[in-house]
Amino acid sequence: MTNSINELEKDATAIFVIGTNTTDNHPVIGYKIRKNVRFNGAKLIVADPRRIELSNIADVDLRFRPGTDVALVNAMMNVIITEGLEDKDFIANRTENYEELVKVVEKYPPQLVAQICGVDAEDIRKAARIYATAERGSICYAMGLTQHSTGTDNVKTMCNLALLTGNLGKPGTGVNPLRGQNNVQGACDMGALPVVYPAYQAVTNAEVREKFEKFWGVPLSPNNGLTIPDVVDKAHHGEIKGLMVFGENPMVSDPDLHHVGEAMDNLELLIVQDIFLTETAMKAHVVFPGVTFAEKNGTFSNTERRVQRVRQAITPKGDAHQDWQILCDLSNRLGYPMNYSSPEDIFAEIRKVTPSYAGISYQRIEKTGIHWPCPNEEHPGTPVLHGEKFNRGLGLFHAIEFKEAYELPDAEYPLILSTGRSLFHYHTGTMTRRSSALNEFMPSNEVQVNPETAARLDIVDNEMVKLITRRGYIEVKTHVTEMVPDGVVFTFFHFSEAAANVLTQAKCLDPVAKIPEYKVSAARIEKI
Amino acid sequence: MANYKDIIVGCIDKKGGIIEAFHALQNEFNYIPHEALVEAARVFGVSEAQAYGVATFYSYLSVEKRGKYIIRMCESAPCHVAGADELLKALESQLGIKVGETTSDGKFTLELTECVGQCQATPVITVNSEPVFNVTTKILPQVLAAYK
Amino acid sequence: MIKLTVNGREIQVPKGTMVLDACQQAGADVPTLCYDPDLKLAGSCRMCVVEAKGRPNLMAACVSPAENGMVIETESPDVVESRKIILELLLARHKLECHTCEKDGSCKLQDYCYRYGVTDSRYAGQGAHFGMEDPNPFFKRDYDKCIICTRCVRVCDEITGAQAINVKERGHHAKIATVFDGKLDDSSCVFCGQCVMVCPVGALTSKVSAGKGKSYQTQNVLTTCTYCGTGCTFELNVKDDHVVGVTSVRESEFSPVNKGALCVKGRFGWDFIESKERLTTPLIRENGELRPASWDEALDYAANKIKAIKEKDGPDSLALFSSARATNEENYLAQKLFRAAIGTNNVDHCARL
Amino acid sequence: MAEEMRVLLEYADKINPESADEYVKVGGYVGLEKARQMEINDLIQEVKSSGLRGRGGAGFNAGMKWSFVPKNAEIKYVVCNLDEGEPGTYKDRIICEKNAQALLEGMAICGRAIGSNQGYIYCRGEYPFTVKLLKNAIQSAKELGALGDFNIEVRMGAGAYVCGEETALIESIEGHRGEPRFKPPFPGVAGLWGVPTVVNNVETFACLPSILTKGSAWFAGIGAAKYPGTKIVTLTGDAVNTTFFEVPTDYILRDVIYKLGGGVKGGKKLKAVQVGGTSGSFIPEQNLDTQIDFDSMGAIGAALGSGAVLVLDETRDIVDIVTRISKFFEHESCGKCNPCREGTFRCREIMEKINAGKASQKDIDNLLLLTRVMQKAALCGLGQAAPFPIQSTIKHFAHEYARKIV
Repeated sequence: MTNSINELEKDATAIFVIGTNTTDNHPVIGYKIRKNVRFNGAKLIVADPRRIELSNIADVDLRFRPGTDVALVNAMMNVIITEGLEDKDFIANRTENYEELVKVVEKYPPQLVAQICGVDAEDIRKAARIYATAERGSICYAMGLTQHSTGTDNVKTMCNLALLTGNLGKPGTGVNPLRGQNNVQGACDMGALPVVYPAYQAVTNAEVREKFEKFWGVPLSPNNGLTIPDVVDKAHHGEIKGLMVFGENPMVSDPDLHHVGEAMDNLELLIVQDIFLTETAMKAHVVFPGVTFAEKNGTFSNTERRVQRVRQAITPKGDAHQDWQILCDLSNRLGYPMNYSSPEDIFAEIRKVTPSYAGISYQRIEKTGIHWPCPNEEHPGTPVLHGEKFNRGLGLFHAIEFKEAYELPDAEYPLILSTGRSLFHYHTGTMTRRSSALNEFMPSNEVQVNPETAARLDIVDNEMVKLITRRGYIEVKTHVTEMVPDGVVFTFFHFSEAAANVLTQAKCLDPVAKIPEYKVSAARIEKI
Repeated sequence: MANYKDIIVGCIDKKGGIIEAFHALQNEFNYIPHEALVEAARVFGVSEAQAYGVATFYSYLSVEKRGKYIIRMCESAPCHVAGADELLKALESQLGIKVGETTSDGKFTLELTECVGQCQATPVITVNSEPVFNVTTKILPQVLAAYK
Repeated sequence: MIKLTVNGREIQVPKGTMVLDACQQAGADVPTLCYDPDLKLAGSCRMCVVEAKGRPNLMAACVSPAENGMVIETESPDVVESRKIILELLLARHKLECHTCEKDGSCKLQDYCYRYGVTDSRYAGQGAHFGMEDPNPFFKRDYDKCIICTRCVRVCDEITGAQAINVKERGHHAKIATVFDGKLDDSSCVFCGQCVMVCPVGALTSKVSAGKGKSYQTQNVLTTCTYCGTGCTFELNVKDDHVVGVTSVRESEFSPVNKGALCVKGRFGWDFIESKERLTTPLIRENGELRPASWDEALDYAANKIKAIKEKDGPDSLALFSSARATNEENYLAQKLFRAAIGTNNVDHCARL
Repeated sequence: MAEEMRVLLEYADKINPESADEYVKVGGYVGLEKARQMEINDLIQEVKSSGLRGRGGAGFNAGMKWSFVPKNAEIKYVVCNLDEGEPGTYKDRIICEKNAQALLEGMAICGRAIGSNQGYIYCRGEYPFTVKLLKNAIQSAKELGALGDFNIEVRMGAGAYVCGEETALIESIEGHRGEPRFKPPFPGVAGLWGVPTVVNNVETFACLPSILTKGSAWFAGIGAAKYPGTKIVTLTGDAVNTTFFEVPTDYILRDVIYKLGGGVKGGKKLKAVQVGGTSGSFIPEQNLDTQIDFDSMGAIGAALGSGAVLVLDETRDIVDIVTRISKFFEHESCGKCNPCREGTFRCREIMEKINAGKASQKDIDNLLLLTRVMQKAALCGLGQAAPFPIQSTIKHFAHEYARKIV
C-alpha cells in the first residue's frame, strides 16, 4: 500500500474499492472502510462483478463483467478529463506522459464502455465524479484486479487514475493493494523474488550484485531467475531437477493442478519444509518439519509495510525445528556457513543490506511496528509514500488499451468462472482446514450460481454438480445466490478435494507479473 | 391485499419513519410479516436486527400473525378498579382463548393493554384500536357479536 | 479547565471531560459494566453512579460531563448501597456457576460482587430465562449470564459493522437477538468475536478455548496474526506450553492496526497449532513411501542431492519456492541460501496467488 | 369556588376542532399573528413572564426552556408530546378533540420563538382517531394559511408508556426503540436528529394562544402564583362524575372530588386519591385540602403529574391496586438501565407475594430498599417514579400491608 490502513478509517473522504471483497478477505480493513462510510460520511465506490458486502453501503455499485477493468477505469478517466475534473497542478508538476493518456482514454467514452462492461454509463460518470472531486480519494484493490492476464495493465490503470486526480502522497489517498498473506509484503521485501535481492535491488544490476557478493562473500548469478509458473513448466520439461518448497502448497494454490502435479512428479528432488503434510509434501523426497508462528520469533511486514514482531509462545512440537535453523543447517551442509544466534541476529544482517529496513530494530518495534522505508534509527517510518516525489522522479502515465481476457465463454463453456477466498478459510487450507471451528463451520467447497443461471441449468441450491473447464472438473455443491451475476460462477480455492485450481489455466499468464488469470475461465456446469 | 413493498414505499418521505411503515403494514395485515420487516429495514437504511428490535419494543406492533380483530383489554388502575379482572376472565372464556392467542377461525386475537386513555367509561376494551366503553360481562356477548 | 473535587481531592480537568475520567484522574476506581472506551456511551448499567453534592439523585459518571465546582463522592453510603443493589439485581437472574465459567477470574460481575461483598441476591425469584445457545462452532451465547449491557450490540454495529444483533422486546424480557431471534448463522454475523472480546461477563465465550484454561492460568504473548496481510496483533494464551486461545489487545500502542478487532480466523482459527496432524519429525521417501528420519539423515539426504544436481546440471536447475507465511528473517535466509550457497536466482514465492 | 374555569376548553363543543375557519371566528390565530410581530426576545420574555410551566410533569418554565435553544443553529424542531400514557389521563386527547387548532397555534408560536419551521406531534398509538383529527386540523390550517411556513407532521407511537419521556419520544420519532437518552445533552441543545429541539406537552402549547392574546399578566393572575393558569384534570375511579374538568391551579383537591366530581360513589367514604397518574403518590384523606398546583402537591410528597385523579373508596384494597400498578411498570420499563429493568420486575414480584399473603416484613424492607435505589439510580423518570406508589402507600397505608404479611 502507498498509504496506511488507518487512513481508510479516518482520512479518506472517498474510497474506490475494486476487485477486493474486503469484508471477507481483509475483514479488519473492511470494518474500517465501513465505519468511515457509515459514521464519517465517506463516499464509497465498489467495482466488482459480485455483489459484495460493501456494495450494500456503496454510493455507486459497478457490477461489471469480469476482465473489463481497464475499459471501466479508462471510461472513468474519460469522464474526468471531459468534465475538467483532473488535478491540473499535480499533472503539471508531478507527472509525465499525460498526453499519451489523454489520447488513449478518448477512445473510452462511458456510453461505449457501458456496453463492454455491462454497467450503466451514468454510474460510470457518477463514480468518476465522486472519486475525482473527493478531497482525499483512496483506491483499494486486491486479486480481483490483479489475477488477470492483463493484471499489470489493470494495476497501471489504477495508478493512472490516482495520478490524474492527484490522489497520491497525502493521508487518505493512494493506490492500495490489500495483500492476501500475512507476510507476502515481507517476502517480497526480502528478495524472495527471481529478479531482485532484498529491498528490490535488481540482480542484473552489476553494482548491486557486487555489493551483495562482497557482503555474502561469494560470486552471485547475474541472470534473472525463474518465476513459479516458469519453474513448474521447466520441471515439466525436465530442465528444473530439484525444487525446495518452503511453506507453500503449489499442489493446491497453483493454476492447472494436473500440470503442476506432473511437474512435481518429474523432479529428481523435492524438498518440502512445512508444518503439515500438505498436498505438496506428499510428493516430496524429503520433508523438514518446521514450526508455526506461535513457535517462532521474527517479524512480519503487513500490507501497509509495517514491520511487526512475531513472538514465540510455545516450544516447537515434537522434533520440529525452527525454520531459520533448518535453513542454516542445510546451508552449512552445502558448504556455505550460516551461523546466527537468533532471528534478531538475522534481522541485524537484513538491516545492513536492506536500506528501507535500516532504521528498524527489534527494540524499536517492541510495542508498535514501523512502516518502511525507515532509513535510520531516528526515522519515524513512512506511512505515506510518494509525498514529495516518486521513486523514479515524476509519475509516469501509461497509455493502456483494454484487452479481453484470454479465455472467454463460448457455446461449449458458456459461463465465466472466477475463483477466490472465503472469510472462513485461508489460502490452501493447510491451517484453517485443521482449525476445528473454521472447518466445522465450512467443511466443503461451493460454487456460487445466480438464480437465473441455476434455473437455466435446472439446478437448485445445495445440489452436487460438476464444474468443468477445459483443464478438468470438480464436484462441488451449489450455492444459489444473487451475489454473483447471471453467467458468472464463483468458487473457493481452499479445498484440495474440490480444488478450484484443477480448473484454472496456466497457459496465458500476465506477461510481466506472470500472474495467472484466476478471475476469468470459461466453464460449464453439469448435473450429476 | 396491497403489496407490502408499496405500503413501505408509501412511507419513504417520512424521515426515520419505519414505525409509520410498521403501522401501515399492520393496517393491512394486522401484523408485520417477516419479509415486510426485512424490506422496511432495507428501505429505511437500518439493519434487520435493528428493525426487529424496534418491532418487538412496542406493544402494539407484532411480528406474529394475528386475527382479524385484535381485542385489547385495558388492565390499568382505573379499569382494574372497575372490574377488569373479571371482564378478562369472561373474554377468555367466551373467546375460548388465553391472552396472546388467536381464535382458531382467525377472527379474534386477545391482548392486554395498558391505559388507552378512555377512563371516563371504564372498563374499556378496544377492537382494532376502536374503544368500546363500559363493557360489562353482561353486554360482552353482544359486543363481540358485532364483529363479523 | 474545570475544577472539581473527587473524594476530597481537588483536581482540574479539560472541559468536556466526563466525571468517570475525572474520578480516574483523582485516583478513584469507579466500577463500570456497560462503559467501553471504544464504543458509544450507553449510561445504562448504573454501576458507575456517584454522588454529586447538591443533586437529589446519583449520577452515572460515564455519561455526566464534569462541571466546575462539582463535589463528587465515589463510595458514599448511598453510592455503595446502590451498587450493591444493582449487583444483587443482576445476580438475581445470573446463572452462578463461577467454578466452571470460562470468565472466572476475568468477570466484572464477579469482581464487583467481591469488591462489595455481595454473596447472593435478596431479589432472587422467577424471571426470564432464555437459556443457551446458538449452534455455531465459534462462541457460546449463554443468555442466563447476560446482563444486557449492550456492549456486544454496540461493538457489532460500531466496530465490525455487521449489525447482526440488537435488543429485542423490552424491560425484563429484553434479550440480545438477531433478526427474528434466529441463529447467528442465519444473520449478518461474521463471527469476528468482537462481542466476545467486550462481554464483561461469561455470556459470550469462545468454544474453541472452552475448558482449556482460565485467564489467570495463562500467559499471554503478544504477536502478529498469521493469516491475511492486514497485520492484526493479538495475544496468544498459553497454558502448560500449549496455545489455548487468542485474546485481543486493545491499546493502540500494542495493536496499532486493529486496536483489538479481529476476524473469525484470527480469533477462532488458532488450534491448528495444536493439531495432532502436525509434522514432528523429518521424513524421507523410501520405496515410494515417506518414513520418519533423523534430522542428520534428512539434512544430509537433501544436501547431497542438491550438490549432485548442482554438479550435474548447474545451479539453475534448482529452484526455491519461499513462503509468504514465513518471517522476514526466514525469507531472507531462504533466498540467501539459494543465491549464495547454491548460486541461482530461481527464487520466488506465491505473491501472485 | 365550585366552578370550572375554561380557558383551553372555552369553545369546547361549540366549534369544530378540525376547522381553522371556525377557530378563527372565535378569535383563534390572533396570538400567532401577534407573536409574528414581536421581536423574538420579547416573545420569549412574554412567555416567561406569564409564568407558564410545562404541563407534562416536570413543571419547567416554558419560556425559560425556549431561551436555552441556541439561536445560531440552522435547523431546529418543535415537538409536541401527545403520548399521554399515564393511566387515568386523557386530557391531551380532550384538548385535541375540543380545541385542536389551539395546539397547532401554540406550536407555531413556539416555532416563531425558537426559529423553527418544522413541528412534530408525537401521538400515542392508542389514539389513531386523534391522529386523523390532527391531520385534518393541520390540513385545514394549511388551507387557510394560518400556520404560514410552519409545518407540522404527526407521528404515531405504538404502545410504549416510556415514550412520554421526551428523549425516548425523540428516539421513537427517529424510528428507534423508545429508550431514553442520558442527559445532558438536553433536547434543547441536541434533540431530534441531533439538533436543538423543544419538547412540550399538548396542554402547554394550548395555553400559548391565550397568553399572547390576553397578555402574560392576565395568565399570571390565574390560579396559583408560582404555577399560574388552569389545569385540566381527569377524574377516575370511585368518583360520581368520572369526567374531565378545567380548573384554576389554586383549586383544591377536595373540591375536585366533592364539588365537581360529586363525591364518592354510593356515598362511601374516601380512602385514598392517587394524583398524577399511575406514577403518582397515594394521598390520604387528611391531605385533600391541598391546591393542585405543582409546588403544593410537591410539598405533601406527591406530584401533580398529568393531573389525573384516581379516587378510591373505603372498600378498596390498596395493596391489590399497588400490585397492579407494579405490573404496569414492569410492562412499561424499556429495559435499558439495570435498576429499572430488574427493579420493576422484582417490585412486581414482591408486591404479588405481599398481595398473596405470602410475604414477611423482610420482603417489605427489601422492597423499600429496592425502591430507594431505583429512585436514586435509574436513568429516567420512569424508573425514578415507579417507586412512588409503593413508597407512599407503605407510608400512609402501612396497616393495609401489615394485614397481609405473615
